[in-house]
Amino acid sequence: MTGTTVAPSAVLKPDAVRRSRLADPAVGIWLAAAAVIVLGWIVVALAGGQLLTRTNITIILSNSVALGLVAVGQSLVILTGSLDLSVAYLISLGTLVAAETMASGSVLTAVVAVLAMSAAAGLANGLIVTGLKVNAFIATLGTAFILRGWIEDNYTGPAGKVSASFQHLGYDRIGPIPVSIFLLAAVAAVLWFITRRTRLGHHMYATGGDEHAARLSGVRTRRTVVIAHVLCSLCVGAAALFLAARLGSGAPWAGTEARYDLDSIAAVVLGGTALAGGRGGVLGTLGGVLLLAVLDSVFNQLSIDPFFKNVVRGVVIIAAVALYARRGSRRTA
Amino acid sequence: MTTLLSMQHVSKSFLGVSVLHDVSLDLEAGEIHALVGENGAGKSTLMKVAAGEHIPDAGTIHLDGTAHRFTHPSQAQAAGVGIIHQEFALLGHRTVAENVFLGREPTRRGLVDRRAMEERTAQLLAELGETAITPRMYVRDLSVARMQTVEIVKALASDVRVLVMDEPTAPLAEHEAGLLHDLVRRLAGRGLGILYISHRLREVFDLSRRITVLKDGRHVTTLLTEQTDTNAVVRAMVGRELSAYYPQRARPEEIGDVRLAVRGGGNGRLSGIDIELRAGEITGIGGLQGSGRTSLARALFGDAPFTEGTMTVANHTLRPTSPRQAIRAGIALVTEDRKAEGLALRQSVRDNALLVTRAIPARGRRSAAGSIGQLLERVRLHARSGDQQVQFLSGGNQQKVVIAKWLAARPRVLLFDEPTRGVDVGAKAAVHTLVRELAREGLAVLIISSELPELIGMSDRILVMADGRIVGELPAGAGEEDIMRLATASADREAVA
Amino acid sequence: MIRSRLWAPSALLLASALITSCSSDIPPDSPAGSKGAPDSGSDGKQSKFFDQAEYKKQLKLTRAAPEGPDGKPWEQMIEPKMADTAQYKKKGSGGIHLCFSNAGVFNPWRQVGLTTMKAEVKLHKEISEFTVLDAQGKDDKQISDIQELTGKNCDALIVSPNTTATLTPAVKEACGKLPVIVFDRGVETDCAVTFINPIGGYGYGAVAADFLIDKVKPKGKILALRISPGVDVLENRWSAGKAAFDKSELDVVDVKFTEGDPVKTKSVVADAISRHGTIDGVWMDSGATAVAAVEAFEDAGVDVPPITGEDQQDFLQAWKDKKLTAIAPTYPTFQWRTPVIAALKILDGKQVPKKWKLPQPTVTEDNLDQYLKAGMPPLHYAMCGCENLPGFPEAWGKK
Amino acid sequence: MTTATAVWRKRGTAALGAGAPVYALLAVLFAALALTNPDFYEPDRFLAFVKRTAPLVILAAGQYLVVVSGEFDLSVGAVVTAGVVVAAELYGSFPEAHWLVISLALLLAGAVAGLANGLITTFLRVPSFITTLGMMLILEGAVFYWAGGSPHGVLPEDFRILGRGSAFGWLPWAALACLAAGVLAVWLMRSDFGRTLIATGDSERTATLSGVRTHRVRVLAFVLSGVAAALTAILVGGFSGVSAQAGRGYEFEAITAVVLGGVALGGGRGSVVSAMAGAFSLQALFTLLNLQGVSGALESTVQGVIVIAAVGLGAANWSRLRRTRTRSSGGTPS
Repeated sequence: MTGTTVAPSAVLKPDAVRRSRLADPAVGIWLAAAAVIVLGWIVVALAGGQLLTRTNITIILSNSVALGLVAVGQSLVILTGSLDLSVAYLISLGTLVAAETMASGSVLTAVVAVLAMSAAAGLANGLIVTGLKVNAFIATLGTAFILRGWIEDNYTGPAGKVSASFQHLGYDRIGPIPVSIFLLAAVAAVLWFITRRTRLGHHMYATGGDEHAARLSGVRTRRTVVIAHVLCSLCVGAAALFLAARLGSGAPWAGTEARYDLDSIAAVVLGGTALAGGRGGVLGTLGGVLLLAVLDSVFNQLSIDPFFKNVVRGVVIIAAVALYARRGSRRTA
Repeated sequence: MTTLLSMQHVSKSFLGVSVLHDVSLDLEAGEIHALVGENGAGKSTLMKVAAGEHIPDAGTIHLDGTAHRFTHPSQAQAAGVGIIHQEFALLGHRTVAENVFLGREPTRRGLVDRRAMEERTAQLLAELGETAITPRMYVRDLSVARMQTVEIVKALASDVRVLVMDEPTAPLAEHEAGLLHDLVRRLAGRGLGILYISHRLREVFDLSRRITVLKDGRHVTTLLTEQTDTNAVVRAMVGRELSAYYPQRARPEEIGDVRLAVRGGGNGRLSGIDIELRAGEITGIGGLQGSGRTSLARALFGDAPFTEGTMTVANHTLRPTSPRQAIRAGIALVTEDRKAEGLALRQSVRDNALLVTRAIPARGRRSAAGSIGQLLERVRLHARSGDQQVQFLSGGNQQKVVIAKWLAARPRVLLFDEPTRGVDVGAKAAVHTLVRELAREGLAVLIISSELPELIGMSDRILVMADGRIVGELPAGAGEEDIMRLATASADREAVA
Repeated sequence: MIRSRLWAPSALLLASALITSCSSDIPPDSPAGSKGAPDSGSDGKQSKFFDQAEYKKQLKLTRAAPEGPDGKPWEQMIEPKMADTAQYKKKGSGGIHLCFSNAGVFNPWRQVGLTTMKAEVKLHKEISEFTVLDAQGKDDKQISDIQELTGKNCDALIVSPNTTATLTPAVKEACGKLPVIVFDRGVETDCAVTFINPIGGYGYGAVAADFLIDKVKPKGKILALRISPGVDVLENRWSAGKAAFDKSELDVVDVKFTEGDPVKTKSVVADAISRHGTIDGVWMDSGATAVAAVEAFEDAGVDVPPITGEDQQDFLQAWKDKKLTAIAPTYPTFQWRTPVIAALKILDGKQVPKKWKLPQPTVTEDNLDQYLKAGMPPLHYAMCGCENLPGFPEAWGKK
Repeated sequence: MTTATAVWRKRGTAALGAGAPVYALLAVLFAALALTNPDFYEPDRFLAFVKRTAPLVILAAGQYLVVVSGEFDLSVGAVVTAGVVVAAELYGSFPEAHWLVISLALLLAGAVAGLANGLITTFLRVPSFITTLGMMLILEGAVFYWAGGSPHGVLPEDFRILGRGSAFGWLPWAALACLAAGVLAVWLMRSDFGRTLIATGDSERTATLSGVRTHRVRVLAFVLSGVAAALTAILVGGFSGVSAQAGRGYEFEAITAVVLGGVALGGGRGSVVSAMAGAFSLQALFTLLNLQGVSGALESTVQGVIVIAAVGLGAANWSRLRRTRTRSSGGTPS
């Protein structure tokens, strides 16, 4: 599973560079999302509905926020060649901590507390993966179990109370645009910046691409992985804060019932990030999230059986990735 | 000359097994210092200690007289020690510039400065006279030789003063090796100290000022190149004279009828291939890297099949479109990249040796499974037992396992792509003898080699390739010059690849 | 040059646009919730869900006689305080558009309930459109769903909240726009026109516990099986049960979570038996895994002790076939009919109780046969009051 | 690779075979069980334990085949749930159906699901993590869509006998099934198929060039995993009857078990026996926690810690190997 073996093609293709830029999945997924919007609009219109009303746009966007925040964080970890299955429980715990701290203390302390806790969780994940050399899948699954036990042992239901001022994050909007979108945008922008413009970002791609090669080139691969995990968990913390603001209190199942763990991974891969790491980026992930949100809204409009939704989701995810595989092969062929 | 790098009394052991024992070595500015020794002699370990990839148990490392204790490659780099590994440390999905500056990205106001990165890369490439590579190309699109160049640029970019090169010419063809040699000399000319590991004694003698010989983790001797000769060095390496390097060639009566023939074979990379492989004969394929030698082997083996022309195997018309078909037809291919394509590294010797017969349980698998012992004996494999994982074997023994794997399948035609790459001198001879024996038993053998002495020494006749065609045939014992002349006749057109 | 000249005004324009269009869907004030205390095992202290007053009230209600038509428990109400609904009377004629935000159909109870509700809707010709949005158990989605429905010109909105606390803001928001009917789980606001639910968790838990206290000899070992922590309704059931047991002679030796998974249930019971030698009574906070528990005793070669379950078909069947000593307090699925009825009353300007308490019948030895209907699917809930609804029994899965 | 380093690496390996940690863990857990409640080893109690564990063991064996070939199968949980629901549905429609027919139908269905996983993963080159994740959504969705939310039929006794009943009155059929599956798996891994499967997981390229039909081999692994999941469904359905969430969480438990058994995610290393031992230790752990009366809530915490610790322990011994492995796959130009 580690690294990409460098397979040199005997004949150098001068246009390879340009084509590989064109074949960038990030572009593809946004086009796909656009297509889904258009198609959805038509279908819903035929069903006598209206997809792009003010409310729906608001809803589509605010539904993208939570998953979006988690997914962009997740894409960092996956880029670096790792994985995080503990996000769902971390969100739940985050909402609880947020709500409870706010019930007693100030909003600021709550935000700090949540982010601090998330960072700690991320640090733990990172250290277990790099230090104990436990496969990320198992390591984060383990931390997920640990968090779960902690939650179930300490909380018997919704707890805490989010101060009214903070709930603006969950409910305010500018025209049809929920303010929470700006939170997502800001976080995504920062992460995009980190991955593309900073050394850390380059090292993430390197570590994900070929851990050994990166290390030989003097990259502190372990440190990179740990940082990636911390950043991811911080995003999860942000998602938790948003959900807390939206739910008005902490909920022990806020993260798990929405399956944020698997959904975020799905969104990341949908966005064209290679599960093996080393390729992809934050922008694609956002596209993936939007696509899923639009699909959901369309299903709502057509009031499709919830069970059938899952079928479609599954098909979409597989089909998309299959498409990427084809592209990739055509490029390196 | 001033001493640049000095390693004194270095020892290193893993889990109590000593790999390096009290080895001392020093390197002067502007010196090319060759390091030779059989596989397992501890060359690589020593180099890795120098480059900060291993932390020595004992001993000191001085650079310009100041003591260092590296715990991570980046520290060694910062101190000015660069290393080029046999296996490239390159990222296929990143650009040349990104690779060159990996781990040392230049920054402006905390941000990576792509501009600077690409300009500097271009500049360095220009200095090396490398025009075909541009900083924005993806490494995955480059040829091996060019990757090698990128590796060197990578080292230079961190303006190292000591450059460690671990068998840099192993993947290169003669004339590319030639270019590399010039490059290395120029670097030395600039005052860099170069530690040069190689199995190719000839280039060692061409290049180096001094030669240090290691054996079983101990320092045997350090000789001034002009005051010694090949035999002396080989003696120091293996502790014995290697009298006859290559076994007897085939006598005419030993050469039988045609086992495999291609007429007008061609595909994306090959064209107009006419070739006949005869029982008992070893046919050598010469040519430059990328001239289509490997492509030919892969085509014959059905891995990258011919798309045109006719092919007959043992008088049956058959153009294999998959390795499986080829194997069924009695063709076997010993690939050049043993670790990635020849072996399942974490499986036992037995499992590897039986892989083919298990994949295709057709002819004589029972006996193969039963006679695994004889099989290993047959290839003179000194494996502790058939249960040992092949990743623990030396390069030579690994190669023997690969050969055993094919012998178990009872092939009629045996294709070797770089049969002795990364194999130490002692094992080389063994492999050569084995290959000749197989020919004597009536197999048709084809050998591709970048090492001209090996090619000439082993082949009963030599076909030279260029541009995906066979450009000429030479009789046994042809000179290196003849081969190079044919191979480079169209070298200018061969520039890409 | 040009760009710079254009920049300032356009920015101003944008800014002003934003300010003017800036708005908030946030409700006036926000919900309350309180710290979840560690879940208590069988020691004295009660979980945060225990509300002495409410507990007493419910016990009283269980004894009170419901008003309303006999044999139609879904139209009955206990100690109602009527609220005037004139302001909601639907002007003009034309079909009624009823909307329903469902927490989800993630368990058979909700399956039966939804089927029942849909059938109820069929009964009323005046309902021209019935829109259901399913939140698949996601609070966040249900909030959006409610927002979406309020924008769908529904005449009335029925909400079955996924969570008490977290849905409060959204429901408040909806209350401002149209008549809202909340049922099953409550929300922490009384802005809804009516809140429909059966007597509640305390009643359920108490009935079950009292049954065991009555049937099991003193000092008997009780095993309490719970689905999972944190679900308020279930927490109430347990805290009531616990309150009863604490007063009694019985000894609750184990409180275990089964996650509604029969496999886990069987393991838990089997382990409990081997750990405590014997188990003299089983208290369950819901019937989902009752049968599994019964089988666990059989498999262990032990007689099945007195056990409490729910009105789930498979349990009633086992009860009858195996002649168990059992009782099945219910959280009746017929409550899914009431919201539709209430909605029509409201839109007609008729009075409805502010808090519409439905009776909470219990299945006992005596009336077992009345509720056990042959051929119904194993996960069907008998207390659905759906026998005379259109499509019965096929729509409820009888094969 | 130097012969000297070879020596110490070999010792390292010999010291702890792939599965060693898991057997230690298993021994410790069983010892703990013996101490905390002695009659755990009374035949019927122990057999009950085996019966309860059988489904996970079979699931782990199937998962092993996929993992050792370098892939994942996250869909097994969904297959189990689907299996139980489908069985109930079928009985709802054909109450008189013979249990053998239904069982075979399930096994067939499992095989088909596995086949789909395999074909998508190999021929469409979709990472198996995604393929099976999608399959999970599809199966759960489709089955409940079909059943309208919850199954309609009852599982009759004759169908449930395999999961619940015992042969000769004392030996649970489940235990026999488990044993049979184990023997079959071991035989399979010694067969040509097994060896080529591991080789494929170790180095697909090498396998291909040695004439292995790697696609076919992998697909077969997925199919077998699907069948194992279906068999699990039969046992679970039999053990505890109709349920709408029979297989919930099984996918992670199975993978955890396999990894506990020292099988490397990524393929090419580990034995099926230790994978099944992993399943046993996992179930033993649950039982121990139950018998210790650990608060239901805390169980998962303990489980998480132990899993990480055990795997970490295993990993520590492999760290060196892992390095060489990354190197050999680290871009040797061909």
